[in-house]
Amino acid sequence: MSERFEQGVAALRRQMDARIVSYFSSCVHCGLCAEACLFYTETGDPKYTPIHKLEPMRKLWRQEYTFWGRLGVKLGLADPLTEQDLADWESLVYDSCTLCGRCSMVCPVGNDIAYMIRKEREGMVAAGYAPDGMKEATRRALEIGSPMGVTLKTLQATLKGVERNTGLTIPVDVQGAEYMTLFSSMEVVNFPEYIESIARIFAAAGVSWTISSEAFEATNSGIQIGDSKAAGELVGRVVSAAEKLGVQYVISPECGHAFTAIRWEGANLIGRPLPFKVIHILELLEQLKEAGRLKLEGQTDIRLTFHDPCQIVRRGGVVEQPRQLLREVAPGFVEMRDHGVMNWCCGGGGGVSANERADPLRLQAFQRKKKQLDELGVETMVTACANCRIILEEGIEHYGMDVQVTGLTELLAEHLAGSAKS
Amino acid sequence: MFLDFVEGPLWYVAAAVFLVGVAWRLAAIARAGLKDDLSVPRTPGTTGAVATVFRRFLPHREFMRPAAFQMVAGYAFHIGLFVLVLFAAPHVEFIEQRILGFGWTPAPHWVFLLAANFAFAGLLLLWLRRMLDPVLRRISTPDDHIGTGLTFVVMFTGCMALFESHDFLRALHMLFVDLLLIYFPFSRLMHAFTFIFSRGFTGATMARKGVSA
Amino acid sequence: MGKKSPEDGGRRRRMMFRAFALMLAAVLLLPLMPYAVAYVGGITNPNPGADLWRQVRQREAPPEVRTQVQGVDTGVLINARGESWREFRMEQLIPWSGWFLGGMLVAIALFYLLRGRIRIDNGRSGILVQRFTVNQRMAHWFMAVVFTILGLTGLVLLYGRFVLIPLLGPEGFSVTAAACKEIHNLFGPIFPLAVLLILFYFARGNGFHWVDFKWLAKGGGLLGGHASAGHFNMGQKLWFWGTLLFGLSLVASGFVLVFPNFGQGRLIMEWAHFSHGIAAVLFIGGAFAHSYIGTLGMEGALEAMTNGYVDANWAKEHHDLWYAQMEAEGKVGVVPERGLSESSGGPETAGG
Amino acid sequence: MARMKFLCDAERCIECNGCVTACKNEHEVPWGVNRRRVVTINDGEPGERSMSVACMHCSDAPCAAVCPVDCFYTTEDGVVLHDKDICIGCGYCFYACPFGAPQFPSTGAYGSRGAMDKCTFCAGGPEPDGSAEEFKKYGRNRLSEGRLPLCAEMCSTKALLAGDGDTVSDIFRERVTYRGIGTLAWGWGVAYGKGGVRQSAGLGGKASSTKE
Repeated sequence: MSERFEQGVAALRRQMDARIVSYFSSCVHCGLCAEACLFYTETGDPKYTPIHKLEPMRKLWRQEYTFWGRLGVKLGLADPLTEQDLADWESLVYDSCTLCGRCSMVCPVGNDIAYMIRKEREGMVAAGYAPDGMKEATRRALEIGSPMGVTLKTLQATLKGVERNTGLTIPVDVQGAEYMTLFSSMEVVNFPEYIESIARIFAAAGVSWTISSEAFEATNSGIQIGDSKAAGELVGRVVSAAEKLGVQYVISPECGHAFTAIRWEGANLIGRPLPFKVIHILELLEQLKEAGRLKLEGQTDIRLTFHDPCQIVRRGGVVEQPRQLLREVAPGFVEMRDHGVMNWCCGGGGGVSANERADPLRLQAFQRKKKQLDELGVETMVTACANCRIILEEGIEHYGMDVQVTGLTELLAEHLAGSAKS
Repeated sequence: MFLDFVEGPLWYVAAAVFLVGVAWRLAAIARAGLKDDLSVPRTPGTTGAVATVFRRFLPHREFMRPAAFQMVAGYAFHIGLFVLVLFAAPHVEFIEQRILGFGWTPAPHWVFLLAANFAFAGLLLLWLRRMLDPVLRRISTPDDHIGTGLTFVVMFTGCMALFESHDFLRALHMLFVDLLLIYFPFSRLMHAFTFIFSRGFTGATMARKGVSA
Repeated sequence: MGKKSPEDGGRRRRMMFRAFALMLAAVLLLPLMPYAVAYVGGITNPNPGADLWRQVRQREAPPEVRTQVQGVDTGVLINARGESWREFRMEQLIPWSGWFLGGMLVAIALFYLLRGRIRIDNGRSGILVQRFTVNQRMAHWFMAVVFTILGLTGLVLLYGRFVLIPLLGPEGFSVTAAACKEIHNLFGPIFPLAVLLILFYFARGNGFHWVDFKWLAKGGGLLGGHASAGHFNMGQKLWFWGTLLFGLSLVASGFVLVFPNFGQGRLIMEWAHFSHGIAAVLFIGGAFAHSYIGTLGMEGALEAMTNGYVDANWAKEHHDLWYAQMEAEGKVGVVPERGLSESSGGPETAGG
Repeated sequence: MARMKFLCDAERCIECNGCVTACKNEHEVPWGVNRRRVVTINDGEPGERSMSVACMHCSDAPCAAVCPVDCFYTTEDGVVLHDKDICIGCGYCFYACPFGAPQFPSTGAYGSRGAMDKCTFCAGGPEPDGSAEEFKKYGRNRLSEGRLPLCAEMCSTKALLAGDGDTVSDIFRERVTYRGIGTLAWGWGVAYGKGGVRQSAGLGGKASSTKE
């Protein structure tokens, strides 16, 4: 037994809290979670049943928390958790789970399966069984500051472009600003429109905000790969930057897991309450609109739908805000059949997008979103997560569909009252 | 004397194993501990926990169709079993005389029949699906089959003893009841108790996030 | 009271009594002769109760009677049909059904000896075609389990007196029979659900076509050359419709018998018993043949009902028209749902 | 050997139900069970007849023939009895019996049929004669005490006769002989009637109408 494996088992054992023990005690193997998982519904392969992905962790639970398991392993009747199990399950745990949590919504005994997989990954990564793509991303995040390798320089270059396009000054390292914003690397690299949009909106709404040059990265690879230490380190950077600038709020951008990472796991990862409030950009925009500070004008008459980013909506609790904002500017807004907290994942969350070997499976799973879109027949899809957006665009291209994807914040910025662009 | 044994010593042993075992399993959950959630909640977790314990009795509207079979068969079985266990006349009598010292009105004959039929049909369908559906075949463990089988045998022998004229049949039923009680704490049957915790934990977490789970 | 006297002694005494009574009656009636003579053309001194008692004894239309005792059929003085029911059960149903079921088993055994197991002539191709969905298989096995439970318990009640009492003794058999009766009564009401599920999941494809009669003419391939068949052949179709027919008659008669507390009289119960017994025996006999051909009798047939897939060569040989259709629809060789075999093995590596 | 038989003289029975009451009281039969009943034919019409019916203790008992668990047996005295410990309450004896004698108490826990109950000719069951257990299951065992069934003993008109078939038939035969034709007192029709015997007896029918 390798030392790495021992570490993995130890890490896995540390995850066994009351929740997980009760979850495993309750599971009756009814198989309903399979029907909730897009990797199962789109492949028909029973190995993608969510609870089956937890087999290594279940084995450990069995041999430590159940009578028969203990006895069986001691007598050599039951097979204990082995390194081979971890090796066998690596692809199931990382390639075929986006931590979207749809299974957690349907479990009749109430098991939070996504939570369990998130915890199982702690053991997997400690034992060294994680996809190279995600390991690399985590390494880059720790060493460079961003999973995509975006450095301050890259940001500055992007910000320059943003300033040029908007004619606004982007506040960086402003002491005492009310809000500190974070971005996901993808926004910096692929969707600077987002940065332009919030700059315009904040300028129009008179929001006091800033970017920290020390911590501008919102994403947290540690969360995805399941490495609490790394995740804590990444959250810690944001916390210290925010403390330095003395901000009241930290804005989580249009990125799914980034919101979960700081809003719901952040305090737990650093072991103390956050010295600021975390607010999602959509929550903030909705508040601004309600307060009358965000004035919108004009409406788009195209039929469009909203793709719920799992980590923001189902796992983040920002359910109604995007819908209220959308209705302001798009009377043609229609919902997909399963939406809100029961939406279907794009297929690229939970680190799957950073895991190249999962691409074919992910594209297969995308058929679920394709069916939903075909059913509605819309040509525009709004979302609020840069990762979702990339995955959706890839899927749309792969299946040769004619659908445009746009960010919600951008859409709102286009309808900003007196906006130069509209 | 077979009856005396299964209703006497073995019954006390079984009941003790059941009680101690269930307590031990619940204690294991408590012992595993739970760290305080330091994040700022949107809505209180406690009310969410209670709400989810009840809300999960029905699937989400969007999930009604995929869950239709499990819901129909599952409820047929569970409600039927509930009525059988608590309201069958001999059970009420047993509870009154051997356990609580007081009883209640047993279910009338037709309710009993209906409950038994629902329970048998539901359990059989659920078990068959476990043996035939690829997903369930993949995730099922021996425990699932033993637990289901034992429950089936207990129900079956219970019905065999319905005529109430042969002590042997009553003893046979009691024997399997004792076995089931002894097996219970070490098996999936624990979900009868732990589902409250599972739903509660998930409900609390999700309520903190502002999502009704 | 006295000891049992020999049979002929009783008869002799009875005859003596009759003779004596006759003589006595003659002597006593003699004084009445004048009256009889006086009423020539009228009736000859009848017992006025005679008509009444004749009527009571009549099997067709017993007179209406009244009683203070409330209950089922308390107003029937003579249960005229009881005797014919007894004859049916004891002298027809039990012996004839015994011959029939035993004969079925013998016929199946002979068939096996003569024909042997029907093999897949061209061997297995390794290519699979889905034959039955999960729901169809569930409906089938649900019916199978309920049918077996009801059939076994029913047969115990039918033949137990002759077969099991010698083995178990009266007390032992009483325990068995009591248990069987309760199980039979309890599972009875589940049977309609099984029939409904069968109807719902198997009705499609069970309509009759011309090809089915050709199949029948060729004895399903036993008599002459290959017999074409669609998804179901004539034998299966007849079995399906037989299941419905027998099933419904069993359900209807069973409900009459299982709930004696709705005040239905013996007449209805006896009729229900006729149809219940006949349908059950025919159904069970059919089930013997069905189970044989589905398991031991034919290679490659059982898996259609266990994992839902059959070998392409099996399909070609037994259901060629269906196979051709599946082929045309591109449904042959579709990789089956994985995980058919193992329940807890390690997973195959994920795609990519 | 004696064969115990009941015989009810319909010409004497006055439908007082005394036999039914006596039986219920003597054997403490459960509610809903009537081992004996009195039926009346043509109730309220001229020619009405009543008779008391219970198990007739057939020589070739159909109930015993059809019983799936073979729980019936005939005693030395020709009384048809059954073993309630073996009976499964299937009801087949009730289908086969010409007289509707078998009764099924719905006192089981589920209101379903319990073990069959019927007239024992006051001869108890397979348990030891006169034991408490026998009484509980089958009622009083009078025969073992040398007494005849209470219903017959209580019959006020002595319509219901019980005892050795030979003796009973003797008594009946004697009655028939003395009674002459039916209920008609000797010579009634001649003395008061015009339309003949049947009409004067209040019996309509073909014979009298042709006479008219």
